[in-house]
Amino acid sequence: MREPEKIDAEIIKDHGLTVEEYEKIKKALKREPNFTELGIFSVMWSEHCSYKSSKLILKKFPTKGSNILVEAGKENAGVVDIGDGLAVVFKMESHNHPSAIEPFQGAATGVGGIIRDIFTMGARPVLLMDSLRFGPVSDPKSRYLLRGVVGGIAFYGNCIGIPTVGGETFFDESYKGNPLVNVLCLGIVKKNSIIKAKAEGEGNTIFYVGSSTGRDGLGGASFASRELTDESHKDRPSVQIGDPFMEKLLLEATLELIRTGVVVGMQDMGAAGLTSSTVETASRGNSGAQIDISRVPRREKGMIPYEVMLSESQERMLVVVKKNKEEEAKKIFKKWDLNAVPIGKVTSDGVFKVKEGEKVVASIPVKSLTDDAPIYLRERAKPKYLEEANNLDLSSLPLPENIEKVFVKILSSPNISSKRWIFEQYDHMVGTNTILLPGHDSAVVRVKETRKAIAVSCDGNGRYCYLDPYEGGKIAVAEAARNVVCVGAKPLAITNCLNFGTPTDPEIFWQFTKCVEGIAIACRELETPVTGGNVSFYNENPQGAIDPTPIVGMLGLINDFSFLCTPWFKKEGDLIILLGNGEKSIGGSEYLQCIHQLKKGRPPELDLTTEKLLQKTCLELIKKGLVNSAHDVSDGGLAICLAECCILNRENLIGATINLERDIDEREDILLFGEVQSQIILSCSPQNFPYIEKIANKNKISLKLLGKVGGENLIIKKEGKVLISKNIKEIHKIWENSLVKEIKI
Amino acid sequence: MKFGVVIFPGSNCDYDCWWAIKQVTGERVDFIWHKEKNIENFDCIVLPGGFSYGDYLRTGAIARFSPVMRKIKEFAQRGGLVIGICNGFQILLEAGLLPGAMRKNKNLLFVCKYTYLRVENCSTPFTRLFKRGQILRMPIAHFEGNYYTDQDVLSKLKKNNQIIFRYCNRKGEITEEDNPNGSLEAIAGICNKEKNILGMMPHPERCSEAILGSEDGKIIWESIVESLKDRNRGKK
Amino acid sequence: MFNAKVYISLKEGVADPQGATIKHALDSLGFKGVNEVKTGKYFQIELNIKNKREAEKQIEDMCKKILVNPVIEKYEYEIEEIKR
Amino acid sequence: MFNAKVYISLKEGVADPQGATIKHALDSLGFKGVNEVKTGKYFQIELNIKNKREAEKQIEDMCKKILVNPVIEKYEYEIEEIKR
Ligand SMILES: Nc1ncnc2c1ncn2[C@@H]1O[C@H](COP(=O)(O)OP(=O)(O)O)[C@@H](O)[C@H]1O
Ligand SMILES: [Mg+2]
Repeated sequence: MREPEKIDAEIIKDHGLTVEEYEKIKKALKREPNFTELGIFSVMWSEHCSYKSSKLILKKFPTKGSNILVEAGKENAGVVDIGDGLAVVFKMESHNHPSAIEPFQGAATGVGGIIRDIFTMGARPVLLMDSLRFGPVSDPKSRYLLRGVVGGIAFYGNCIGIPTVGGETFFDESYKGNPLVNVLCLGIVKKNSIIKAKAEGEGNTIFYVGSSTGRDGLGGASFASRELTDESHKDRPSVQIGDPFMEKLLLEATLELIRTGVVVGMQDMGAAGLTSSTVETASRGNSGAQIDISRVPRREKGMIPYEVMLSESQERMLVVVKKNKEEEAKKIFKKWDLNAVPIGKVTSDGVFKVKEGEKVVASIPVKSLTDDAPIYLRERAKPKYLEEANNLDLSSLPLPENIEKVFVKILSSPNISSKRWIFEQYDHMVGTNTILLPGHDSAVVRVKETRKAIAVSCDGNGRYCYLDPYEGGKIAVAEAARNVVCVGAKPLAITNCLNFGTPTDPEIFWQFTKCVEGIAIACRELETPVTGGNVSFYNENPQGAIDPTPIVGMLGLINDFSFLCTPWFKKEGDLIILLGNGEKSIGGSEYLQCIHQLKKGRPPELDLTTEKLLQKTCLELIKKGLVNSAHDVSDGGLAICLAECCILNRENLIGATINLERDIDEREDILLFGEVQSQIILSCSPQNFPYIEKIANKNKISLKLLGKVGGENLIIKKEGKVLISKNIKEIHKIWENSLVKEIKI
Repeated sequence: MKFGVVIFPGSNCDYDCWWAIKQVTGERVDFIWHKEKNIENFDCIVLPGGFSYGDYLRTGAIARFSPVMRKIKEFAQRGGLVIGICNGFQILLEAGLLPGAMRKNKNLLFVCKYTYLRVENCSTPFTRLFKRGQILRMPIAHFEGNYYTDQDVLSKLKKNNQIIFRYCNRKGEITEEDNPNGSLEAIAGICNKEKNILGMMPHPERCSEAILGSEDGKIIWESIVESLKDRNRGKK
Repeated sequence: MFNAKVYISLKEGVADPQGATIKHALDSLGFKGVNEVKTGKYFQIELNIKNKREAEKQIEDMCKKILVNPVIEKYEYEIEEIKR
Repeated sequence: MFNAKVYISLKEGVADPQGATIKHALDSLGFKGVNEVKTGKYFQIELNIKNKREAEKQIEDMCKKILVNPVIEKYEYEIEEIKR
């Protein structure tokens, strides 16, 4: 690349800066910026780094809590106290656009990035989860993306040796061409060895550590802050390649280095690479920083300062080391065969100064890049599609002639059927902590040398959010919490990844605001503060924006893992109980989409007070050892939930007979496949039933006896009339093989 | 009695092995950095799973040149017990300590899941507490576990009872369907002629505690301890 | 009949961590003067086609459609007639 | 300076599931007359060595020692001088 002679209107526009923003830059510098400085401003002020459109809205989130050690936004990830002197660091991040262009490497580097966010805080990463969205599996391009993304996650996570213990996958027309790849990483750290992403203490040394710098990912942050177009493939040279082996060395070296006590602060070079890591650490430390980029290890010849500062080459970090301790640090990096070069010093003048040898190539007040970045309150307008979309006329929907056929069709829908083809490609056992393997309500990982276990669930329903972003946002939190409750964990806090279209479109921004408000209220009610997250805008393909898709990652804690609860039925003769009594709805349901090809109506309603009581009740029952299984009713409704209870344990399939007595007026399709909130299916031995009833009554949670575990069939009757009667081996086979079959076409 | 777990750059089951051996045997377990040249004081050396050198080039191809490998060769020649698990097995193959090579899994995908294994030989120091034909439940996690060797070597392996584990189904039958990676004759683990070097793709350290869903891996660690005890008694 | 040899390598500027690791291994094994190692893929495809032009068209098509990931890879090929 | 191109492929008789899969994919994409697909690896190694003989010796050595697994793989290479 060559430096342009003069900065003109064209160049400013190409950097995604408005005329007003450019004026603001001039004011901050009290002069015209040079090309390198313009580049630095453009990435730091990009949506991706500055959160300029979302910042004001995200303030609605509750962030405080008695066990929150580091609040959202203060560091690269939130920190939650789990007792025993330990804390959990966790965060979720998106890599949607890179994965649309190059699914394998895009997803792989997404995994690499979020892992660095965790271990640079001093935590050892113990689990990964992935939340994925694709266009329909019937579309060859979507299958190509699915294979690539799953392969990339597997490549990176398996090699570095962090188990991918669960996730979720959903297929819908709206994600065609713009898949979502959200990855969560969780690490554990001793409370007293948390490392901050801060550069402070004049004279301390700034180290560049890891891979050398190339032109890859140039301008990635601004790329993520733009819509995908048919031209996007021309952005190709910016594709980054993941190197999980290098990252493994970085991980081990970093944790070893932290134990020596010479580290002042540390940050990963993620989006906007060297620029953002230096600027953000200096800003948090209220310091300045001076670096000499002639010392930066380079992979390519002839790179200009602009390119070095904006490169997003992977597997690089910035480490601030106490002065006079440099040799100690170097020794450890050398042991792990890593590049580690002192490139500069922390200063006290609040200026970010970049030199190349003796020549100053950029000099910018740090705060002008961070705290003083532009912030916007974007226009909002209720989307016009809603009125039509919310209006579902039930009487126009024909009742299915053969309800059992409908059951089989839903069971084999890619959204419902087993995701084994995906999670068997992930090493989900490395670390020997995974005590509940993937395929269940939550992933559960024990904490060695304690009796504790951590449960995590990722949830978000784009269809619900499309039909009602506020309810959809609430439901994402409630469902994630319910999922960790079902394994016996107490929900503690969330992280999130908010995936939306273009924020300057008032209808999109309205969706965004409503979703955030929904998440916020649910987090308040359920007392699970938001510890951090990530916003991904500009998720659009030529056909329009994706459905609004906020993903919630819920952290739950089990104090004694001998009380782990699993979702599958266990014993012949156990009673099957429905806990909770929400209002069923077929609006936005899998049934409506799969059978009637409609995305209409209203999502199920969620009453947060009831939800909280339900979760409290379920936890109490599990902790008292009164139930043998717990599984929440979600996608696909009651019939699918019951089927899952029968087949989730492959080694021991077991049938059930259900008699639905009430709900007489309800249509059979709603009864079986209507979706609902605040309901959990439990099973228990008959002698425990009275105690369970007592506890439910005390907590004012409704409870219904549905039937009995046993036999070789799943039989669902309504007032004695058989609606479904099917062999569980067959049910299992259909559920287990449907997705694989479609992928392998 | 002392176990040593080698750490290569990119090993990632090192700590898991350390933990499992410690939990099961209570014996001393130390880590051995791959550049270490002194392994005199160990009784059993474990080459753990993972992705040494990222599995770049070929699995195990670069790790076999680590300085510690020459020492391990000598250690094995003296009759010391060496067990290579997953990537450790692949390194033993590349280093020529065991015969054969690994190819990509038949379905060309990484696979992580529980498998069933049949114990084919229980008169080795690693398997002496099993019963011949015993069926085990043990997880695998690899991309290249598709064992291959030519007919010549295969007949030698058979003749010397060097095939230790085979993949099978719940009932112990060897079927195409239950062979998770396409391995020749469903081979999951082999040892050398002298029976003091074992290589296996399944992970015993991942099933050495009840909380993890299977304890079948425990028996391997216990067998090793038994064998070492016998040997030490012999010495005295 | 033709035999096509297809060589696929990474485009300029695309990082090659595998190549870098192999170079490092060669250095430490004592090989001198290794400037760079680049990794790639190699396919041999046997085509039962009469006409060389047609065979070339086929291979070009295969590269574009399936063998090569054009986002990060480039390719070359050679085609030879095989006489039986 | 020399540039070596090293081609590694599977020995005769060693099954090549990846090749079979690609062949299958080509067939189903409608490519006609594909008899066989064999997969392999391709390395380009830049050597800062003056003498071609010496370069050849080095590459031969690298193949024997580390680049190739003789149990399942075979190799060929070409060496060209690069002028700067
Ligand atoms: N992309 C994925 N990666 C790993 N595991 C997955 C993935 N998608 C789905 N799964 C597994 O399948 C299970 C079922 O998913 P889901 O239907 O979303 O569960 P729930 O409705 O209880 O939240 C998940 O708990 C997870 O373990
Ligand atoms: Mg659930």
